[in-house]
Amino acid sequence: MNAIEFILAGMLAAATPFLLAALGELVAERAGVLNLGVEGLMAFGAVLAFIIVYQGGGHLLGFVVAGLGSAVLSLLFALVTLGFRANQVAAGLAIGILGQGLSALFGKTYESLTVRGLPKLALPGLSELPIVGGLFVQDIVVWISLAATLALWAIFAYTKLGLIVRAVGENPKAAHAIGYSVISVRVLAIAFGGAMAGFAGAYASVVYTPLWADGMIAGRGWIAIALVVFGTWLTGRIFLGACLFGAVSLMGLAAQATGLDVPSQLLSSLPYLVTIIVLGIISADRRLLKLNGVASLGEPFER
Amino acid sequence: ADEPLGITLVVPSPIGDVGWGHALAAGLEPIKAAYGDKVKVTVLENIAEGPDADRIMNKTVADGNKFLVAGSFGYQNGALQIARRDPSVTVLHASGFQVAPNFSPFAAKYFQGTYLLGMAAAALSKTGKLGSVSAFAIPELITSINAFTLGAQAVKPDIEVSVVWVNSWFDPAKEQEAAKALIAQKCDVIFSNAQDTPSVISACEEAGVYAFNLNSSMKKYAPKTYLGCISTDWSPFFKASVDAHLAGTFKGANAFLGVADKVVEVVDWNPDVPADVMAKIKEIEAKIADGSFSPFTGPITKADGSEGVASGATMADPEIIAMNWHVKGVSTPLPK
Amino acid sequence: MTTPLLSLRGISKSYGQIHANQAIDLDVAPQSIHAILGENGAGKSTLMKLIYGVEQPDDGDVVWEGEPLRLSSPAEARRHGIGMVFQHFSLFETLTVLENIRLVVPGRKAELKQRIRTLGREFGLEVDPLAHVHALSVGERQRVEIIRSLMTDPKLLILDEPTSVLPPQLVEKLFDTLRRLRDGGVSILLISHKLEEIRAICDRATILRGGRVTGDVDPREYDAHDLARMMIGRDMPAPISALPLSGGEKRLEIIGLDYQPDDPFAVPLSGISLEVRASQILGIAGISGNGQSELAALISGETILGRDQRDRIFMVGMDVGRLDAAARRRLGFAFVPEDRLGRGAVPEMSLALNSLLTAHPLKLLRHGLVDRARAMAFTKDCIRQYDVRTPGPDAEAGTLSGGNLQKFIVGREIMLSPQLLFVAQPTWGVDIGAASAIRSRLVALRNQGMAILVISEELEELFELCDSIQVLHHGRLSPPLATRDTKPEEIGRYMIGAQASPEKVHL
Amino acid sequence: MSAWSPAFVPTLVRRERASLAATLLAPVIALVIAIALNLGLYILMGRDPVAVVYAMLFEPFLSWASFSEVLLKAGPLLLIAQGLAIGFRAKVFNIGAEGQFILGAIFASAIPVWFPQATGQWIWPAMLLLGAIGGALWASLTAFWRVRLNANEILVSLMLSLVAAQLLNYLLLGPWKDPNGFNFPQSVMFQYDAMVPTLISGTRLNVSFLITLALSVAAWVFMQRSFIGYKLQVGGLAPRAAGYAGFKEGWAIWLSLLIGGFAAGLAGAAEVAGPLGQLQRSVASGYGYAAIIVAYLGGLHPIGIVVSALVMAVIYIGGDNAMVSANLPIAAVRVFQGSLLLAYLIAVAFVRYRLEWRRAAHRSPS
Ligand SMILES: Nc1ncnc2c1ncn2[C@@H]1O[C@H](COP(=O)(O)OP(=O)(O)OP(=O)(O)O)[C@@H](O)[C@H]1O
Ligand SMILES: Nc1ncnc2c1ncn2[C@@H]1O[C@H](COP(=O)(O)OP(=O)(O)OP(=O)(O)O)[C@@H](O)[C@H]1O
Ligand SMILES: [Mg+2]
Ligand SMILES: [Mg+2]
Repeated sequence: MNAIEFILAGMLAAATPFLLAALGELVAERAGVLNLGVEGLMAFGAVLAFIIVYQGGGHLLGFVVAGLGSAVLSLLFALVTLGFRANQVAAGLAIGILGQGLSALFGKTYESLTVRGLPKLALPGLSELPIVGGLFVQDIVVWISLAATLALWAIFAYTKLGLIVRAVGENPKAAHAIGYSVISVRVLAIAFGGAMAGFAGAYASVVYTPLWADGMIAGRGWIAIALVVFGTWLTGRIFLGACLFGAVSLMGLAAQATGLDVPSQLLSSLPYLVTIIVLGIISADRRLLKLNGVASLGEPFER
Repeated sequence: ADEPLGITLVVPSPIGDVGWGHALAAGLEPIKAAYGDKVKVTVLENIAEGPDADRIMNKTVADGNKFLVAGSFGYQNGALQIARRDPSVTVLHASGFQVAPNFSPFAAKYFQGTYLLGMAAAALSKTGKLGSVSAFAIPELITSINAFTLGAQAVKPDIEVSVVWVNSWFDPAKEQEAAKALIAQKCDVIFSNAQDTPSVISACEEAGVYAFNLNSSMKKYAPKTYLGCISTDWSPFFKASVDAHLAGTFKGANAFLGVADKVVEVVDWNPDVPADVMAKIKEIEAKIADGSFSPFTGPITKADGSEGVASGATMADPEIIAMNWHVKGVSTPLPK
Repeated sequence: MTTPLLSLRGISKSYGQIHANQAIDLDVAPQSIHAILGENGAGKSTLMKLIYGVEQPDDGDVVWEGEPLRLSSPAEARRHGIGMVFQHFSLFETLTVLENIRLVVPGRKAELKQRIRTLGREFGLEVDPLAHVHALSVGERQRVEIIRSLMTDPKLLILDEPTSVLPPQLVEKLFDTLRRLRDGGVSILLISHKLEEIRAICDRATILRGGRVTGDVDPREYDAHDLARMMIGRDMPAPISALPLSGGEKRLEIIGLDYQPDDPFAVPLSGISLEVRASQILGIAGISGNGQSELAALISGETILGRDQRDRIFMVGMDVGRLDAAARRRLGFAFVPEDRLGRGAVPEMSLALNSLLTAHPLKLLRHGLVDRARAMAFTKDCIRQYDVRTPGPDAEAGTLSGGNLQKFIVGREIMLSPQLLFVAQPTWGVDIGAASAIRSRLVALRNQGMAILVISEELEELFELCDSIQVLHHGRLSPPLATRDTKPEEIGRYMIGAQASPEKVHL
Repeated sequence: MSAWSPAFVPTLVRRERASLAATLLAPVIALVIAIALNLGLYILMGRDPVAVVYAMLFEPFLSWASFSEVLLKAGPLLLIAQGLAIGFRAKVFNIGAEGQFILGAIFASAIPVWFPQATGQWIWPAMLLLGAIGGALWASLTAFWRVRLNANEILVSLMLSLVAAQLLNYLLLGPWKDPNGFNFPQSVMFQYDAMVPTLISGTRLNVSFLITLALSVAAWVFMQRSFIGYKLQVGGLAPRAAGYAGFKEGWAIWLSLLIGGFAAGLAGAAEVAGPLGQLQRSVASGYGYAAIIVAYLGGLHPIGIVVSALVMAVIYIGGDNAMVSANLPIAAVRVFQGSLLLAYLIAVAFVRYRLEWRRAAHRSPS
C-alpha cells in the first residue's frame, strides 16, 4: 500500500466526524442560527457514547444516547439564543465550554479506556479495484453518513421541509408572516445540529479511535464549522470539503512516514492552513457567498 | 511527629488507566501500603505547566505537604524554587537536569528497553521497515528511537525506522492515523513512543502489526500483536526517597534509572519472538543490568553520515540525555 | 341584509403602550370589495394581521361565515379560505416563484406549475414559475403574491396597500383583476390611503384613525374631502407652491453612469445622467426596486465607483466618484436616507449620540473626544426647531415614532447647511401635518438657494415639490420632465417603461 | 364572554430604554445562579459543598499571597478582554486571541533569546512593546483575510491560533531551544533585565498589572468618550448607519483586530517576561479563550470587564484550591465558566426586555 492508497482508504473515515458535525451545523445555519458550540457538543456526545458502549450497551444505543444528549445540550443554546435573544457567538462559546467541561467530568473514570470499534464492510467488486479499492471498505457508520449526506442534499433540493428551513433562514419575518413558526423551526434545526454533533463525537470515541480521552476532539468541531462556509452552505461541497480535510490531515502523516524533510509542525498545521487559504478564496467571491449564504445568519428573531 | 507525611504527585495529564501519569501514581501505591496512615498521598492530575502549576505546588507545600513529586519536565522552575525556599521539603522532578540538596531530577532509561524491543522487532519484521509514532521531538524520545534502531540493526543491519511526530501529547485520533500511515509504508512493527493512550496499540492489533509502548502494559488492548512493554516501576526509587526524607538523609542527585535499578523492565513479551532471538535478548538484558553493555557504544554513525560515537567509546549519561540527532537507519529527518 | 362573510366585534390589540387597534367592529359582505382607509400608523395592517392569524387579538370576537373563529396561524386562515398579500412582501429572494408558492400551497410541483400558468392567463398575472424572485421586478413580485393567495382558493382576499408599488397604468390592470375576482365570488379587503382609488373600485369603506373606527361608509357617496376628514380628523392642509426660479450653478452632475453591483440581488444601473442646480429641486420618480437604493448609495458615497468609472459623478464641480461618504459630506453634501432606523440613526443610541453621526464636524468634538455639552446643545436645538416630539436628547432613537425620527434626521441634515441636500422618501410614514411641514421646509430651502434632490414613490409629492422630474425604470433614468408641463400619466408611462412622446422632453 | 380563553405565557417585551438596574444586577444574579447550580452538581458528585465553597470563594481572599495570585491571573484576562471587547462591540469577532497571545510571547522572547547577555532597564519595556506588535501583526493576518478576502474572522482567527501553537512548537524544538537546556523544548531562562519588575516583593505580581490597569482606563476613555470609539460602536450596532455616515468598515475591522492583537500580544509578552521567565510551550494556557468569556461577562464595558476578570480569576484560583483541598476535578472549572456565561446571557436579556404574561396563541379545535 502506498501513500495514495493509504489516504484513499482512510479519507472517508477520517472525514466522517467532520462531515456529520458539519451537516448538523449546515442545517442550523440554513435556519439562520450560528452555533459555535460544536466542539463541546461533540465532546459531550463522545463521552456519552463511550460510557454506554463501555458499559456494554452496544454501539447503536451509544449513538442514540450521544445524539439525544448533545441535542438536549444544544437545546440549552436554543433557549438562550431564541428564548432570551442572546448573542449567538457568546452563547455558542459558552455551550462549547460547558460541553467540554461536562464531558471531562463524566469521562473522568473512563480516561484512556478503549472499546471495540465496528467491523469494516467491503463493497463486493469495487473493493478489489486497484488503488481506489480502499475507498470501498468502510464501517457501517461511514456508509450511513454518506447516505445521510445524500438524504440531506435531496431534502434541500427537493422537499418542502428543505424549503421551509431555507425560508426561515433567509427571511424569518416573511416566514412568520406566511405561517411558519420561526422559533420552532430554529429549535428543531439546533437540536438536529446538536444530535449530529453528538453522532460525530460518538463516531470518534466508539468507532474511529475508539477510546475516550479528555480533549480528544482536538479542534475538529471548529473545522466542522469552517467546512460549512467552505462548502458555501451546499451539502455536496461540504462533503467534498470534509474529504479534502480528511485527506489533508492524513497527508501530513503520510508525508512524514515516507521521510519527507519538512518540519512536522508545518505538516501538523496543514489542515488549518488549508482552511484559512480556502476560506479566503471562497469568501473573496462575494457574489457566491451572497447567493448561497444565509441572510439572517446569527441574527435574533423578533416579531 | 504524629502528623502523617503529606506526599503530593502533580502530573500534567489525566492519570487514567495507562500511560505516564498512571505509572507515576502506581509508583506511589507501595508507599501507601508500606507506611499506612503515616503518609497521606494526594494526586493532582491535569495540571497545566507554567504559573498555574507553580501556584498549585506552592499551595500543597503551604498546606503542609513536605514531599513533592513534580511529574513533568515543565514543572522544573516552580518546583526548584520551592525546594530552594524551604529546605524541609523534598522534591522529585521528572525528566529534568537541575539538582539541589533537596531536589532530585529523575528519568527512566527507556532506551535500554527500546534496544531490546528493537532486536525483537527486527527478528519479527518481514518488510525490514519499523515505525514509531512519537509525540514531540524531545531528547528523551529521540534517544528511545535511536536505541530502538540500534537494537534492530544488531539483528538485521539494514533495517529502517520511520518516525511520525504528531506534535501533541494527546490526540488519539491523530496517533491512530499516524500508526496507519506507517503501516501503509509497510512498517510492520510500531513503537508507540510516549503516547498516553492505547490508540496506536489498538490500531496495530486491528492491522495485525506488532506494537509496543512505554510505561504501562497495554497488552489487553492488543492481545495478539502486543510485542511487549517497557514498563517503569517507580516505587523502588520513590520508596528509597521517602525513606531518606523521613530519616533526614535525603540528598539530591540526578537519578537516571534503568534496568539495573529495577525501574525499567521489559514485560509481557510476545511469545512470537523466536526463541534464539529471545535468548540473545535475555543475554543483552543481563549485560545491561550488570553494566557491561550500553546500547550507545561506538561506532555509531549519525543519520547525516557523520560520526556519532567513536568506535569503542560509550556515551555518558549527560550526553544521552541531551541527544538531538538520529542514528543512521532512521529514515525520517529530525526536525531542525 | 345577507350574513356577512366576516364580522369583527370589539377587536383590540396593543403593542406595549401602543394601542394599534381598539374595539374594532367590521363587517365584510360576500362578493364585495371593501376598503380599509387610514393614515400611516392608523392600525390597518395590524387589523389585517389579526384577521389572517399572523397576530392574535388581545380581545374581541371574529365571526367567519356565521361561525366563531379563532386562528393561531396563517396556515389555519388559509384552510378557512382567507388569503393575504402583505404590504411588505413575504417572498424569499433566493427561492424560485414555484418554491415560494409551494411553501404556502400544497400540491405536486408539476401540477402547481400548471396552475400558476393557468391562473396567470386567466387574471392577467403572467409570471415564470421557475424564475428566482430576486430577478423579478416589484410588479412581478406582487403578481406572485396575488397568485399565491389565489391558489389557496380564498373566499376573502386581503390586499395591504397593493397600489403603492404600482404605476397608474398597472393600478388599472390590478383593479380589473380585482373586479373579476369579485364577480367570481371572492370578497376583497383592500387597504389604501389613496382616496380616489377607493372611490373608483370599492363597495364599502371602513375608516380607521388612531386604532379606532371613525367611519363605515359607501365611498361612492362621499367625496375625497369628506373621506380625508374622517381619516385625519381635520381638513387637508393646502399645498404650498414654489416660486418659479431659474437654477443656479451645478451642484450635482452625473454623466452616463453605468454600475454593475456585486450584490446579485441588486439592480444594475446604466446610462444614468442628471444634474441638480442651486435653487432647484429635482425629483426622481419610479416604483421602488428599479434601482433607487443603488443610485442613492452611489450618490451618497456608501457605494464607491470602480476605478474604471472615472468622471461620472461631480459634486460642486469636483469628481467624487472615488470619494467615500465622509469626503463627500465635507464638500457640503447632506443626505436623508429612506430607512431611518439602522441607517439614518442608530436605534440603540441616544439622539445626542445620533447627532454626532453626521453633525460632528460642527465642532461637536474636542481633541478627538466627544464634547457632550455641545452635542446636547445641538440636539436640543434640532428637537426644538423641527418639532421633534420626544422626552429629550437622551431618548434612544429607537423609541421615537417614525415620523418624529424622520423630523430629527431631516433637521440634523439641514442644520449642516449643505450645498446639496439629497432626501430619499422625505415623508414615508409621516403623518399629513408633519409631511407638509417637511415639504414646505424643503421648498423654503430651495428658495434660499439650496440644491435638492428628492427620491420618492409618491407622485403627488413630487409634483408638489419639484421643478423637474426624472423617472427611474429598470436601472435607466428618463430625461428630465419639467413638472409644470407634464401630466402624472406621462410619468406613469415612464414608470412602466413605455415611451413618452419626445416633444414633451424638456431640458 | 370572550371567545379568547386566557392561557398566559411569559413573553419578552422590549423596554422603552435599557434598564440600568438590570445592567448592574445581571452579573450578580448570574453569579448566584451559577454558584447554586454548580454546588448542586458538586453535591451530586459527592463532594463536601462547604469545603468547596470555602476553597473556591473564600480562600483566594484570605491571604495577601493568594490574593496576589488572583491579581496575577486576572492581569492577562483583563488585558486581553479589554482589547477583545472593543472588537466585539464593533461586531468584529476575534476569537483568536490565544494565537495573538502566543505571538506576543514569541516576539517578546526574541530579545532575550538573541541577546541573552544584554543588560539595561530598556529590555523588559522593549519586550512588552515588541510582544504587543507581534500580537497585532498576527491579528493583522485575520484583518487582511476579513477585509480583503471577506473571510469569516471567527474561523480565520481561530485557525491561526492553532497554527501559532505549532509555530511555538517549532521554535522551541528547533532554533530557539536553549543550547544548554538538554534539548528540552524551552528557551533560555531570561536574564534579570528581561523580567518585568515585581510590584510587591514576595509575590509574583509585577508592574505589568499596573500597565493593565492603565490600559483599562484608556479603554474606558476610548470606548465611552472618544470619537473613534464611537465610530466603532456605530459600526457594531448599525453597520448601515456607519456606512451612511462615512465611517469606513474596513478601517474599523483593522482597528478592532489590531487593538485586540496588541492587547493579547502585550499580555503574552508580560507572561513570558513575568511569571514564566522563559518561552515555554505552556505559555499557551488558554487565556485567549477565557478572555472571551471575561469580555462578555463584563457586558463588553471596560469597567464591567475589570470586575469580571477578577471574578474569573477567583474561579480559576478557587477551582485549583478546591481541587487540592476538596478533590474537585479541574474540569469543574470549565463547567462553572460555561454555566456562568449562559446564566449571564439569560440575565442580561432583562436589560432590554421585560417579562410579561401574554395570552397564548390559540390552537383552534379542528
Ligand atoms: N410589532 C409591533 N410592535 C409594536 N408596535 C407595532 C407593531 N406593529 C405595529 N405597531 C404599531 O401599531 C400601530 C399601527 O400600525 P399598523 O402597521 O397597523 O399601521 P398602518 O395603518 O398599517 O400604517 P401604514 O399606513 O404605515 O401601513 C403603529 O403605531 C405601529 O407602530
Ligand atoms: N416593530 C416595532 N417594534 C417595537 N416598537 C415599534 C415598532 N414599530 C413601531 N414601534 C413603536 O410604535 C410607536 C409608533 O410608531 P409609528 O412609527 O408607527 O408611529 P406613528 O403612529 O406613525 O407616529 P408618527 O406620526 O410620529 O409617524 C413608536 O414608539 C415606535 O417606536
Ligand atoms: Mg400598514
Ligand atoms: Mg408612522
